[in-house]
Amino acid sequence: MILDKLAREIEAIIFAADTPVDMETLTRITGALEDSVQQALDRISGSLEEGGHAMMLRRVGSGWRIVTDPALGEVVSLLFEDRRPGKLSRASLETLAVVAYSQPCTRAEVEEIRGVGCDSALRTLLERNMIRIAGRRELPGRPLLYATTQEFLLYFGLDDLDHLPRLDEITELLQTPPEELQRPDHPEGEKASPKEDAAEDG
Amino acid sequence: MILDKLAREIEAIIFAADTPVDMETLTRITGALEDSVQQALDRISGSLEEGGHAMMLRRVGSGWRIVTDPALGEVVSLLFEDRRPGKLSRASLETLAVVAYSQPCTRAEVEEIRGVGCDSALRTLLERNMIRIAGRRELPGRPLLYATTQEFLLYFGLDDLDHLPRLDEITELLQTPPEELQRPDHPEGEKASPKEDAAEDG
Amino acid sequence: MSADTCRVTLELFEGPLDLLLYLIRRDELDIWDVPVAHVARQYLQYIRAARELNLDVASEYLVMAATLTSIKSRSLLPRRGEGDEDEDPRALLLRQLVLYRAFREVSGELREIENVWRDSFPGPGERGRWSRDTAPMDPGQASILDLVGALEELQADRLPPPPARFERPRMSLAECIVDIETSLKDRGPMGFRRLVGGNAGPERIIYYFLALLELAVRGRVVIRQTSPLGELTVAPSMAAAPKGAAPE
Repeated sequence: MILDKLAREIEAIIFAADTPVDMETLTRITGALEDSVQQALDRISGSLEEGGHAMMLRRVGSGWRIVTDPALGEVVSLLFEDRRPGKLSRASLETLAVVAYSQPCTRAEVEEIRGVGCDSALRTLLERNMIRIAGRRELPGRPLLYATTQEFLLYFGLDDLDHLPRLDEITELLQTPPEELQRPDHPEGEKASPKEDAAEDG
Repeated sequence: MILDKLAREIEAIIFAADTPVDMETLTRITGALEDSVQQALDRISGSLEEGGHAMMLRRVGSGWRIVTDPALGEVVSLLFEDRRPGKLSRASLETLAVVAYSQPCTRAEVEEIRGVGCDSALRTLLERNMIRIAGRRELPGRPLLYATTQEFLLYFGLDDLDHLPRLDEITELLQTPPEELQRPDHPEGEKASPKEDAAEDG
Repeated sequence: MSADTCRVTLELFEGPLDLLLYLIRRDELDIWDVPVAHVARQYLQYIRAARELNLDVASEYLVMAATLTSIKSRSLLPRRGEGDEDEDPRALLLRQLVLYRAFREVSGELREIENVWRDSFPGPGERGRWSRDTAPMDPGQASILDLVGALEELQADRLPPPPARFERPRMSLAECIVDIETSLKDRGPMGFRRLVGGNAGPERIIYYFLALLELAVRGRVVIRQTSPLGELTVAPSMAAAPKGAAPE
């Protein structure tokens, strides 16, 4: 079965959406009637199944979304298993920033700058191999010192720690007024040809 | 065409991943050989197309991802009204082009080619994650180097940097010292279509 | 050309190279063999018109004006001998034009690609990359801006403001004109070098030279040069009109 235009539109909308898409949204965006949308949904579902695809249309609450066939869950879970978790949380990023720019530094020093406890953020960063223990500060209690790792450089695409941009360089960049969004396209030739009547040095 | 088990697994993995999935990951998780994976990718692509689906398999950088057919963009973008970043301005686009073809390069090098200050364009591109800071040039002042990101490839739907339009021509131009620069052999007039040279890049 | 046309036009250009390419194309000139005198004349006309409107013409445009003038005059001046190892400014300009033109065209192609692929959407899993408060995950693709941004926010209310950043000096031509006129009025005729000041940088020299040309065009100063490449002597014109009068 080859999907028609309405079904293609609906499939695209559901695929791209962040959350399940309800009937009201589908009829509003496509301009089609509820009956037609329902039939298109059936066609999408049928076509995915017929082709033996791993993706399937599934009703969730009052909406629809595309999910992988649960039978393939095991393979998909392998994707996430031995991989580092993707994104750094805000807390980790802040903690990492402080360590990167004041390394080697102690937990107390990081916490002083962040103003909150950093235990778990430091632990996460250690687990993800973004920071390492780099000795002890010769202070009462001899607190541990943290520094960044090779992995950290890799993650941020730098060859060398002293390639890390200085704070003032970034500040300067960020102080540049942001550019206006889009300018009208260029005259590219004839449109803007001004008159020559002011030629005073010809 | 009905997808076989390997193709189903690969489709599920790519669908579930939060970034393009590369060949190494696919062979590791499925345990299949590279050739078999490549054939399965072709089958997935063929089947989606054959069924008239709105989703398509795309290669980006070294990985594969599933995205919606750009022809349906108008409908899908209704979902995202305010949340989608705007198009790049002409200044940003030119700056990005210079960075892409001469990366890694410094701000001064970009400005030399464009003949104007590029502060705010570089800032916009950094914020949109089209370019990144990629180290420093070992010159007096150790200026920061810029390079393009994976996001750049994603945004322009490019397989990799080798697929930049007119890559050979521009690389050669960049490497030619001024005194050796010569009119190209093939006839070229100001009025000729600029795309003449790029015909093979389609 | 009318004032408004010029304003609109100059704003539409992405810089002096863009303007030059426009002029070359408009007059159907050969980029590989640009008649510099002609192009320089057209170019200066644009700049002058913009300045008559008191528009602040970006310094890049003025530097290019000086370059064009220098290439033009170089062809008229006696050669300083064959051992002259200076890079040929004409070849440098040609390279700039050809390169910039190539990039301008490629940007156009990227625009077309953008128009197509901006309309292709990933699944929700990938959409995270639209979010601003997390860094992307691929090695080498994480953003240092995110890292530093986090630090900046932390420091915002704890530290004194960052050190004042270095501003690239942007002189205004109007200031240079006033300065020259004042100097001449107070101290009488003098050489260009003294007028500019002993340790002036290239930008200052260019600005003062442009200002001087402007004053000459307006008939407010007289410039003398007794030998080729000799020092310019500048004197206030006897017929100098009251300050601020139109060039006519």
